[in-house]
Amino acid sequence: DTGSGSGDAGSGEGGGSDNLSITFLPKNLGNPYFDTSSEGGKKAVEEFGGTFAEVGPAEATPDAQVSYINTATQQAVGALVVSANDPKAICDALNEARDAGVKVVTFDSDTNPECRDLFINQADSEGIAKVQIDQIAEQIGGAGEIAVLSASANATNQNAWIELMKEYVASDYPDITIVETVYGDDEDQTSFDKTAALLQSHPQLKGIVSPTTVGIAAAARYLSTSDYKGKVALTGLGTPNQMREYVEDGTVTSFALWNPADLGYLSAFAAKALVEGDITGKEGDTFEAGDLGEYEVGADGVVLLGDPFVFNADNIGDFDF
Amino acid sequence: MSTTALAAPAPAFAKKPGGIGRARELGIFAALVLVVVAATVKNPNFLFSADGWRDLLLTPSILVLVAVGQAIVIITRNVDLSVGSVMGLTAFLTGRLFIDVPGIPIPIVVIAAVIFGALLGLVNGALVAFAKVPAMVITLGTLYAYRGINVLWTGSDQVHPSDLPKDFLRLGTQQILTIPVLSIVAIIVLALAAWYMRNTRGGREYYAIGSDPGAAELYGLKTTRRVLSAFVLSGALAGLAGVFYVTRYGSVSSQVGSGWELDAVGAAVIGGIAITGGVGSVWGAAIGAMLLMTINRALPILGIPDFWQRAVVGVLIIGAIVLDRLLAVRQKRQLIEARDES
Amino acid sequence: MVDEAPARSAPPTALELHRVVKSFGPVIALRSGSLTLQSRSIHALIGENGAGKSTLVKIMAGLYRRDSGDFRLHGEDVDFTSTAQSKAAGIAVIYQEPTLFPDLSVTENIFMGRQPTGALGRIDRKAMRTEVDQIFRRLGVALDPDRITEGLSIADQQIIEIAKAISLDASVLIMDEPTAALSGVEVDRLFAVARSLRDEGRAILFISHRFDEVFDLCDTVTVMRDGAYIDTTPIAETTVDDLVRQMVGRDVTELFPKQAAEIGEPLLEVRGLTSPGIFHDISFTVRAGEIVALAGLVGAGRSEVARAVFGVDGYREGEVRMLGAGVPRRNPTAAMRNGLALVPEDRRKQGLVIDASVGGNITLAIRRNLAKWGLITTGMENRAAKIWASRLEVKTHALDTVAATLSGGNQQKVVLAKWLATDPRVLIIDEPTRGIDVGTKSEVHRLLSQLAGEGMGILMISSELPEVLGMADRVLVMREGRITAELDREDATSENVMFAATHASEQHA
Amino acid sequence: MTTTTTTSGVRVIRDYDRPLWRRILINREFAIIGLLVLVVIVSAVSIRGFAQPITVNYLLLDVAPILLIALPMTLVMITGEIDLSVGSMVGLASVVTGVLTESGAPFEVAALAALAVGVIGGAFNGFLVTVVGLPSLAVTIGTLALFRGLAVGLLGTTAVTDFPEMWTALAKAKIAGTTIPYIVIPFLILLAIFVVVLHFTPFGRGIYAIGLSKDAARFSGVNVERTKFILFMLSGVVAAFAGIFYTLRFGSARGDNATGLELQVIAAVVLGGVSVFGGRGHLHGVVAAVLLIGVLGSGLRLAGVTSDVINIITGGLLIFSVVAASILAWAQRIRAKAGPPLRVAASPAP
Ligand SMILES: Nc1ncnc2c1ncn2[C@@H]1O[C@H](COP(=O)(O)OP(=O)(O)OP(=O)(O)O)[C@@H](O)[C@H]1O
Ligand SMILES: Nc1ncnc2c1ncn2[C@@H]1O[C@H](COP(=O)(O)OP(=O)(O)OP(=O)(O)O)[C@@H](O)[C@H]1O
Ligand SMILES: [Mg+2]
Ligand SMILES: [Mg+2]
Repeated sequence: DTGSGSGDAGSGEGGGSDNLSITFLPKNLGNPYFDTSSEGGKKAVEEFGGTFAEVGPAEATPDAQVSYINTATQQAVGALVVSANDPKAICDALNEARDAGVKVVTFDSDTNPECRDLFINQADSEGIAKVQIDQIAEQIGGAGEIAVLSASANATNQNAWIELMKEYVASDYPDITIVETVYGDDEDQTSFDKTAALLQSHPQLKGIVSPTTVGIAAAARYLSTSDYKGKVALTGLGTPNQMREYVEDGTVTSFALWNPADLGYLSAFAAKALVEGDITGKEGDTFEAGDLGEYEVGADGVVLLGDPFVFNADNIGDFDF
Repeated sequence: MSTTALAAPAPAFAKKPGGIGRARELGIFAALVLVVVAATVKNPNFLFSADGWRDLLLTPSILVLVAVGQAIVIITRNVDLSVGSVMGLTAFLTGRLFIDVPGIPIPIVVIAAVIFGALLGLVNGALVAFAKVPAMVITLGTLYAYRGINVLWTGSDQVHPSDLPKDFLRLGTQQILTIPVLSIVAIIVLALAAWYMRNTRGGREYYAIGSDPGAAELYGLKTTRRVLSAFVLSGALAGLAGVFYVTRYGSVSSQVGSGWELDAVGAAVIGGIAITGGVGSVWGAAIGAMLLMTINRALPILGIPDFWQRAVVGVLIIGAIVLDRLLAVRQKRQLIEARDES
Repeated sequence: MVDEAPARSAPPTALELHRVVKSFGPVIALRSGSLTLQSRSIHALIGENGAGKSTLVKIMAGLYRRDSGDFRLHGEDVDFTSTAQSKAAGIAVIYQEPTLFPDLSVTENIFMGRQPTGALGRIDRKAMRTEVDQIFRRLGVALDPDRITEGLSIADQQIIEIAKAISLDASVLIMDEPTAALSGVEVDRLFAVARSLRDEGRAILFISHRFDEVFDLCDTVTVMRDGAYIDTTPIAETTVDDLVRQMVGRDVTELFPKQAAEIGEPLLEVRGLTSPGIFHDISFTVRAGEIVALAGLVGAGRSEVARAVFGVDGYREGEVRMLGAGVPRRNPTAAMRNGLALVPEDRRKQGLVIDASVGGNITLAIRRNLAKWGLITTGMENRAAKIWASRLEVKTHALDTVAATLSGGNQQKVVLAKWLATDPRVLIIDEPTRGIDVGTKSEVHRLLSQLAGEGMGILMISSELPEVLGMADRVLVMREGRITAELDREDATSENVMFAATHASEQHA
Repeated sequence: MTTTTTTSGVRVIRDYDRPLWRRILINREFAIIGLLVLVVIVSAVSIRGFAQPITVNYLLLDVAPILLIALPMTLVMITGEIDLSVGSMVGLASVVTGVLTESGAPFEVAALAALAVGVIGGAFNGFLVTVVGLPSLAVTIGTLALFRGLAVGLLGTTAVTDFPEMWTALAKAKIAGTTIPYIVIPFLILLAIFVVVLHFTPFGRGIYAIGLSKDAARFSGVNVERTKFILFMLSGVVAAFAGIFYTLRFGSARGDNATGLELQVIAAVVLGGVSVFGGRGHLHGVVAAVLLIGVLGSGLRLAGVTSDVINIITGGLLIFSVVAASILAWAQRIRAKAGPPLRVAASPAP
């Protein structure tokens, strides 16, 4: 039963409905990271014959997301795949959607666990924190001042990672100090100017970690045009297309990321499994995710995509997203 | 004889019209110097490192362009809230041209972006000038509409630095005698605009229209054409700013320039342009723009925590206009009281 | 009677309007306006407020387009669609209300749009300056050409308008009540200039409500009534009475109908009022039933005193008392509560909310008293407004008509209505009859007299000496911010007033 | 009422130039309300999922902050001023509520404190505009940054999410038997108050007079400064109230709450027929305009239209709303073949 699942099930009950209309709601539109994840989701939905839609606000705010969640509820879509702008603020709206029979999958950035059926985690937070710190430590020789350039001050996932990074640095790299965390609000220009300010206010700075794709690209752009190029290390989470230039010109040695397309792809299949009643989000449930194979639901309804992947000059040519 | 009314020569009390205006710009300029000095004392790199010096000049250039256009529009007693959106669209156009027309010469792209910006400004200007409706409403409308078109057009096709010619990207940081090229362009534009506004009929007519639109009509000035041209100019400068943005920041999302309208208006107002039109100079607006951007960069240096920076910017904006006002009031009172001595 | 303007023999016809019609929506401003201006001649245009004089001017200026009728300039049919066209065709206009750019300098105001330019279109400031100095010398004006026009008195603004028109070097010069805000010396200089322009061969149209000026200056006079041409006669062949009859359609009684009134207790007492740079040590008393005139030169600071007394402006020292009770400073509401009212000098900007309705304007000052339980409705306003509008015979289409569309005289009546509605004990009235026609003027004077007779105290600021002498029980003369003389009705002769107004200034200068 | 009678020679002046029906038909508010009704009907018929009771709930919750803030904004704009700091005030009030609640204060106390912050913030704007005499556009661009900066500074990266269940539930609760949220009740009360104040009190008459001519208002005994001061304070306190509602509705106090709300409010107020030059406008037009923008957005989202297109439509509507009158006048002129319009009226500042 495919294709026709566009949502005739106006009052879709929970459990085994076949309403395969799946709506992706990223943090905001026009963000290359989410463009890629939505493409992955679309690919998956087309594979299993559902209807795909992507909606979202222009700016990454929770209130704007709520309007879209409400709309999805009114439309009685089969499942909603969300990257949360706030763990709490969109909770009630999501629960209302679930009460109306919409399955809710979060990806990339989670809400509180009680507001969704599943969270598709790109990589576990410890792993993400660890891989970034390990790289910067390697690049600066295990000692010195580093700073963090984050997204917005309230970004759930970034804040969690930064906390874990601090802990990891404290325990494993006593010679490294994180001197400051600044927020570029996931805007090119703000991130760019904050980088410049960081470099000036901390003359001893050895490295910058930017756990956001917008931030790392802006920081790389600034570094590549400044005297600090090659002197201050930069790593974090970025997409190969954005970073190719800087890896090739030597501004950046390596950075990490999972494949956002895979993340979207997996999220779509998880949504399908929920809609069709194959899984309920309990720990131990397993489901088939097309090309990616089989996945198991872990504690708290979290599904782990895999380990982050480290890109460097040797392998970046193999990727195009 | 019936009506022998009373009369005497009107009192002549001399006050230079430029006096107050120039003092205003000086005050803002002093504030700018103060910020730079404070930041440099705290951290000499702010001024005395190659990057610091370059950024000091480079960072404000983009806003200077937008603020100059905005200033001219405000002087005609209008306002252009769409500049941020215009900038976003032209920035994306710049990127697209390089991607879609491989090998396209840079000057052609610059000209195309400026013309595109001017066209967007023309839409604003035509609506305001012909329909004779408040500019604030029209440009608030195009602020939304242009941004919407931008998001629609961009879709998921962002522009990355790797899409752009190296020569073009290099322009963003290139320096001549340590002065960044972009700053030189901005200064030339500023000087031309300032000269035009001060020394030509056209420039003075902008002031006249803003000072009293009704009187301008009675004088037989070409109000419609002037208002139109102010918006076209503002659009064109925002277009140029869009190109600047791309060379400087390298990547273009659909949100380029969002929120810049308030910065541009803020810069003009801080620089002594009266929001009611007819008063101020583009120099003032440019200094206002430099002050805003420099404060933003100086605060982290001065050790103001990231989160409080916006609050400090707010205080400084308010401080600047309050100070300006107090000085103006005092000067005016002195002028009046000086009559007693005369 | 309503017929063509008789063609004059000798000088060539410069400009000709014939049966021009202009209406604004339901309002017919001009039913049949005709006018013929000869070169080398000064032509007067007179008529009651609202007769359509200014409308005719604006049609000549290209500001309005006529609905029908002929308009010929130097024998050719013309149809201006903008003021720029009329200017280019050689018509210079001084509008009834000064229209200057407040933020620009006097010089720029005079030359805006036609500044002399040099290379690259650069404005030649020096040439501009030289020409201004020349014009100002000719007009005998001592105004700083570099100051901005913001804050200039209406008189100074009017002078700039005149300078502007003269500098245009036009073949037709139209002046719509240029003297309304001027007095003596300026008027004389203006007339001298006008005569020399005439002798150079230009055609001049002069609009005024002051007959002595018309007879003094003009060669021919055209009378209008109710939007229509009535008659044109050489000035030598007519008299004031004839003109008045043609204007009003009836005889007008005595111009200054001063009634004897019982002078009672002191109402308004001003003691030692000082505001540095503006006025000093101003003290006077206004008693019940008394009309006190505040005379003086233009710029003497009379309006400023009025504004300070009423609380619109502050003052540094001194006090204002009404009926023995102190009036707080800088608080017009309190002044109103104490029985003060002020009809200000600039009716378009200060007297009226010009874009609001006639009804709204009349009831604005009494809105609090009108309210029941703190609430007010349009119905309540209209009822109150109607009483006063009818009493003062305001000519308006309806109460919701926008005040801006009324003629100057009717606007003044609306302002008067508004303040009389507050039932004041003391009425301060600044230039009560500026720009008001004879008929209305005598009505206003009668009204003031009558109000004084009923026990109201009136402080009247006026630049018209006959008005001052005709109306006042007592005359205060101000010079450069100080009261220099206080004259009783018997002592108040034009010589005495003039002496007090100018005397010390000669020592000073 | 609209007859011209002549009794004993005295001319009786009519109250109105035009009959009642023409005055209603040609006014701006009528057009907006008509458009609102039209959009509701068209959406209900043609967009699936629109004609259901829950739509009302979502719609009202979404527009509630804008509705609330638009009330004082209308008054402020009629005096010819503007308050761009309202969005930031929503954020600041939200943060103040959050910070105090988190530090152990009862929610009620925290909310009162937030309202107090609203009063103070509004008074600050009012002080700068009236006492110091600065243009409100400039002042509130400054406080837009200041209030937002304080909000972000106070809370940093955290978001306070711990609010009493009772209050968060109330913020979203529906009035028994309907899908109408409770927030409508305080809104209606405020609306009633503002309508009476603006349209039926001497104070309201003063507000219009100030907008049309500050000088003439002052000469007529209108206390221009006090009036504006009060309005800015009202604007602050209502924005703070909206901030508390906002916090409760999302159960989350964040420094960046309601960023950019000011332009949405102003767009709605202007669409509702309030002149940015001051002196003109009515509350019913503004309320209709807020609802119109809300319904359009909700309908278009349901129809699968993306946010960019909604922005384009909102912007276009705003432009059309002011240009329409000119187009109409122009068309009429063409038909009447009359000369150009009057060109004397001077327009004040933007
Ligand atoms: N723009 C307008 N809209 C509507 N009515 C107007 C307009 N301008 C003038 N009128 C009306 O046309 C008539 C003639 O006005 P006009 O200003 O020409 O009179 P006037 O003779 O100059 O009077 P005054 O001596 O008072 O200046 C008046 O009834 C006036 O109300
Ligand atoms: N001593 C002075 N020196 C210079 N300017 C002055 C002086 N006194 C008054 N002025 C200015 O002259 C102008 C006229 O003042 P004001 O209106 O009080 O005079 P007035 O006596 O009422 O004259 P008018 O007949 O024009 O109403 C004002 O702009 C005032 O600021
Ligand atoms: Mg007239
Ligand atoms: Mg005066």
